[in-house]
Amino acid sequence: MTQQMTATAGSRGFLAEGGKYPGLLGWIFSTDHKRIGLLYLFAVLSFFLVGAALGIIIRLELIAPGETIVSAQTYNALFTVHGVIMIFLFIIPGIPAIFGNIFLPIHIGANDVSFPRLNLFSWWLYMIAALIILASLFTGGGPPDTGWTFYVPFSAETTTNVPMAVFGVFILGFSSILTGINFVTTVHRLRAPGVRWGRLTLFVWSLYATAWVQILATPMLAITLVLLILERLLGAGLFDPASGGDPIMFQHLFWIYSHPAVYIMILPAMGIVTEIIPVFARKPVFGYWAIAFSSIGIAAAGSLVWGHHMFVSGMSDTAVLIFSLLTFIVAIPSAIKVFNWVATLYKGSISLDPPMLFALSFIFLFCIGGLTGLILGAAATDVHVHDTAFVVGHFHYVMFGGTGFAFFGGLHYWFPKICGRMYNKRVATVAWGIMFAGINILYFSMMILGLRGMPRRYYDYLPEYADLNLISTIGSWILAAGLLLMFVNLLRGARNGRPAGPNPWGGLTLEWTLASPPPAENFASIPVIEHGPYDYEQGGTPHE
Amino acid sequence: MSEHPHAIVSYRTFIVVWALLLVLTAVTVAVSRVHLGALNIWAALGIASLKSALVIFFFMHLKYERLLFKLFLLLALLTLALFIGMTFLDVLYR
Amino acid sequence: MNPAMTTTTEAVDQVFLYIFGISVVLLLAITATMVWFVVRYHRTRQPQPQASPRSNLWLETAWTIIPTLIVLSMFWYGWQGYTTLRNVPEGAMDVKVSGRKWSWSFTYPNGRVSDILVVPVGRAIRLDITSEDVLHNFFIPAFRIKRDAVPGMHTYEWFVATEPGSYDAFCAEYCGVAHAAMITTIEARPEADFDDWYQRKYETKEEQENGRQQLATYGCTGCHSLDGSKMVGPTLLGIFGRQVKVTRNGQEHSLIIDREYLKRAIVDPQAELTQGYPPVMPAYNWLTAEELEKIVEYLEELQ
Amino acid sequence: MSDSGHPAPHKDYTGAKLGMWLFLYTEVLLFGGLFVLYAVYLHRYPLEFAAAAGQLNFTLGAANTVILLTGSLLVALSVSAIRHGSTRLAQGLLWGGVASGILFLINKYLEWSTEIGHGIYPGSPILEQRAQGEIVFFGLYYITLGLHGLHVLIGAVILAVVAVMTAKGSIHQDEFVILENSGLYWHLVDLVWIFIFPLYYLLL
Ligand code: HEA
Ligand code: HEA
Ligand code: HEC
Ligand code: CUA
Ligand SMILES: [Cu+2]
Repeated sequence: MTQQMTATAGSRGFLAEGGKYPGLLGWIFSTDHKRIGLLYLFAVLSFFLVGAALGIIIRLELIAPGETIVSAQTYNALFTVHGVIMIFLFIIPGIPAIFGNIFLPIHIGANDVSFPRLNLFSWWLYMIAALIILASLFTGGGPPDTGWTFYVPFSAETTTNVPMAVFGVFILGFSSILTGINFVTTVHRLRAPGVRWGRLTLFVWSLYATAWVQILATPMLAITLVLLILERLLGAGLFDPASGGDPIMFQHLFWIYSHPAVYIMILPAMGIVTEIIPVFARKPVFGYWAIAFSSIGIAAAGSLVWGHHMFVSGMSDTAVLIFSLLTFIVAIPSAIKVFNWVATLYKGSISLDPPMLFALSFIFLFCIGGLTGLILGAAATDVHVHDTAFVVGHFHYVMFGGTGFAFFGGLHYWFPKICGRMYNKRVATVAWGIMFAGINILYFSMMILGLRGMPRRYYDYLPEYADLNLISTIGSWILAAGLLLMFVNLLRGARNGRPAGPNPWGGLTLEWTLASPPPAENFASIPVIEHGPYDYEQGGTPHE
Repeated sequence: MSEHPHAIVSYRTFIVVWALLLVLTAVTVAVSRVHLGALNIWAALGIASLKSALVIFFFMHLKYERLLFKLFLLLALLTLALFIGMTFLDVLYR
Repeated sequence: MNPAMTTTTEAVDQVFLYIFGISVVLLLAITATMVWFVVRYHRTRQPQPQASPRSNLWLETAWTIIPTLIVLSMFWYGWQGYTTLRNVPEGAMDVKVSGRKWSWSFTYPNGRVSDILVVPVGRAIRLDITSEDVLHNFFIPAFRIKRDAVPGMHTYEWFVATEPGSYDAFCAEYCGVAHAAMITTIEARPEADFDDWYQRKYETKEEQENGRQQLATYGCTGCHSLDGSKMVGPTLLGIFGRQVKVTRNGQEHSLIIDREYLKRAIVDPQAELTQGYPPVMPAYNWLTAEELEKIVEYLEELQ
Repeated sequence: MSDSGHPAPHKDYTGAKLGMWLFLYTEVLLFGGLFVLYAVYLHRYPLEFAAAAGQLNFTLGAANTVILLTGSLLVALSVSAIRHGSTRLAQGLLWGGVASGILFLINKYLEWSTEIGHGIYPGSPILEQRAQGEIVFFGLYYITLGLHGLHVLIGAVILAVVAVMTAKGSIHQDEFVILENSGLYWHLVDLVWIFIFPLYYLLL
């Protein structure tokens, strides 16, 4: 393939050049998609740490029955803020805004996204929104205590600072929409010559599907939140039974966005896993089109199952029937993906470097999360486990075990590309092991608790639930330890790891043809692509 | 590769479309005055859709854009229709 | 009860076992294959990948069709179970459940109002649920039933207790600061016991009031709630005839609370400590006989 | 799809328009949420809705319809004008569009001030007395039309800016994508109104 090494290895590429202004300004006002991606990386990771710290505190409160370290009110604020931060500030923007921004243009042989200024603007929106949300904790009636779902009538009555937090989330919505618009346009308009749809990387396919969900579903969240704010400010009464409103309609509007949102969270993660596995198995991914279309399938079907969050809300039984059915349909494309990933390993040459470990454990953890999703999707069983710790277990498995692990996998996979240095692989492996153990102890015990009937959002519980809660809390410490180790290792790698070279893993996608870190202008001249991203047969033999 | 923007739409076309829109507005008002029961709302929506089609295809040049744009519009409208429709699975049978 | 009737518990558990079973098999199969491939084709054994097809129509169709059938069966089975939860058997007793921040109140057909749900064993109970303020959710884990309490709306669920005993009921829809304390008890009693509880004359409001007065003056209510919620000490609501575990000088005993026990528990609480509570109750040995009598009498009525 | 290729981003007209259309879809769904509620509550309170709608000022509503349609026409014409190279005409037409926006807002102001004068606004004591369906109707009415009014305002401002840019010459015969996109936005505002008008003013 005709690609020249711009910038000699060792040069600091876009980390040094680029940016009109010197120093920090050169970053926060740069329209370079790579710099914006890094800006997102730092912002998102900091908020993740905050949210995670809150998670640890939640677990501490639940270590024993009764009030252990925080009051009931504080606890309610804790899981609300934890949820809001993790969902809206960490996991939804996470992969698309960070790795999507940095690698989507490179994967399609472009020098930037279609609307670079819009891209920067969406980062600013993200930061402003984040500040508003943080401000809502210390102003007004104190931190919101509604749960991240903001259900009325409670959210319309509580005296805490709900409107401000909601407004913050509202702005985040627009940040997310702009990213989506940018990606769809970029994929349609800026593909380099020879990058047919059949030659897009599957990471790009997943981002493309995600972008559509962001565009079509997020406005629903926006209007829902506006209505909630107006309900509080004007008392419009649209959800207030006293004036003819219907509280359940709020739940419909909320989940019309928030269920598709869970596929905004998982699709890009699946994309990363689909990139990592072929590289470390040195094999073309099995069933390219099946994986590509299953991404579209998940996005499409996933937009029509929101009702499964409302099986016991008083919604009509007919709706339960249809939504339950559609929920199960979503499982099929996910199943296809899983099977294709496993099949890709067949007859490969597999090396268990840290990214691969994360990718493989993703499959395992996502399967647990997804299969428990089926128990939730079945009308009968959902009645029992709805709003219990079982649900909490389910979504931590898919979100942390799934998206979280894929995110960390991507971090370890692209780390050498982004900062030109390699972290200590052995330490990374140890950290992964600790996290893997921790996450299962932490969340599996929660699922059993749920089956035994412990409701969620309970700061206090009956004695019979004590044992498993203790185990779960211990798990959270293990997990925290692993995460700390991982972050420390990456930081040390970034500072004084050994130079990684342009292609440490032997990947064939375009980013590996560039120097590490990539030069500010990606491709000196737009490449002409002659083969697909996974053609290990034709592709030059991967070099160590 | 540079773009070839679509043909320029003549002033006349626009004015004709505008006239049509005004006529249709008059029609909706007229129809709303005769009582057709449940039909009224559907008639109103039908005419409104017709009007918006005119605006979209001519004023907004969709008629002259490539197929992709039309497909996307379809997708967006389909999505909205499904959101409303599936909400009624609950509302109708509760 | 008529044996034909499937209980809600059975209906749900069958579905659970079905889905859970299949899931475990799938999970193990997938993980095993994955691990096997990783070991078998590890780079140390396989320095170079072997040529193998990039896709296989038959295979991929197979693992599209088969999962489809599996999930559809899961769906249908789940729906069947759900219909059991929704179809209330004939002749069910209708109890009105009302949730408010943060307690439950139950109204029986004969107008009797209670803070705990006392039900006859083997008789289907239909709960007609609503809320006075925000969303709540009446959840009885033992019977696998759960339904939101929505203001301005009536939802329902049903269950049948096949065994006498007391079961927990939680509020399972977040409703504010005391959400976790919005707990009550279901007392399933044999038909006979239930009937005399049901028929027993219960005080009018004002009688209740001066009873409460007394307890307040003695300071009981500082540690005991009268509404079923748990404070420093166990609630006095429905205390009479409640089954408790106490520790009497070291050993555990389980007993049904009667007048005698009540007297002992008040005059010399430390002698028999109710499990799960701190031994902090002062001894009310200074009470005169008739004062004690009156208290116990009141506690007995406090159902 | 035949849309591959690699034009330098700022020259990519189709790309710019594609982006704009995508943005418009998000706007459609934003209002869509309100129409979901409208549909549901109309289904639940048909009579109350009709009764409440009867109290709206039909004439002003109709007038605003004509105004917006005309505004749309002017902006559509201005795109053709600029491409014919007749910049002045394009400018004039754009200012016409701005004017239509202002007229619309004036009408809205008159309409609302009288209604609020009658004590009909969300959460008002008088409204509280009404039937439930009516309270909901007016709630929706104020929110939907408020949001739409906001869009008219934004649209008018954008048109003004574009008009100035045209005067400055930064928009001209072969650099008009900004004008075209602003036009698209303005037409969307019109589109939404096309549905609002029958749903709120003609419900009898
Ligand atoms: C990353 C986010 C994510 C993902 C991917 C999913 C995926 C799924 N979720 Fe989950 N879900 C959440 C995040 C997510 N969820 C969150 C945050 C909540 C709680 C919200 C709140 O209330 O706070 C929630 C709640 C939730 C509920 C509501 C529970 C309740 O409150 O009562 C339901 C019910 O149906 C559900 C179902 C599913 C299903 C069926 C899938 C499916 O997509 C899973 C598909 C995957 C598999 C099936 C496994 C892999 C496939 C195989 C192993 C092959 C073999 C499988 C078969 C043959 C079937 N989820
Ligand atoms: C991506 C999403 C995400 C992630 C990653 C997490 C991560 C964690 N969450 Fe999560 N959680 C949610 C999303 C997420 N959560 C959501 C949406 C809810 C629902 C909220 C609601 O009900 O409204 C929820 C609710 C929720 C509950 C239920 C509360 C309740 O219902 O009563 C609990 C309880 O254990 C919990 C615990 C944790 C823990 C221990 C972690 C751990 O993974 C965190 C451990 C990781 C670390 C601690 C990082 C490592 C250490 C550092 C970074 C240094 C700084 C830390 C310290 C100083 C300790 N979360
Ligand atoms: C300082 C707090 C406190 C006060 C005041 C108090 N109690 Fe108690 N009470 C408790 C605790 C704690 C228990 C459970 C431990 C035990 O059995 O001693 C208890 C147990 C009981 C029991 C046995 C309940 C059971 O389920 O076994 C009865 C009956 C009782 N109290 C009645 C009273 C009455 C009547 C008064 C007032 C005249 C009163 N208590 C005042 C704390 C208190
Ligand atoms: Cu009531 Cu939670
Ligand atoms: Cu969901």
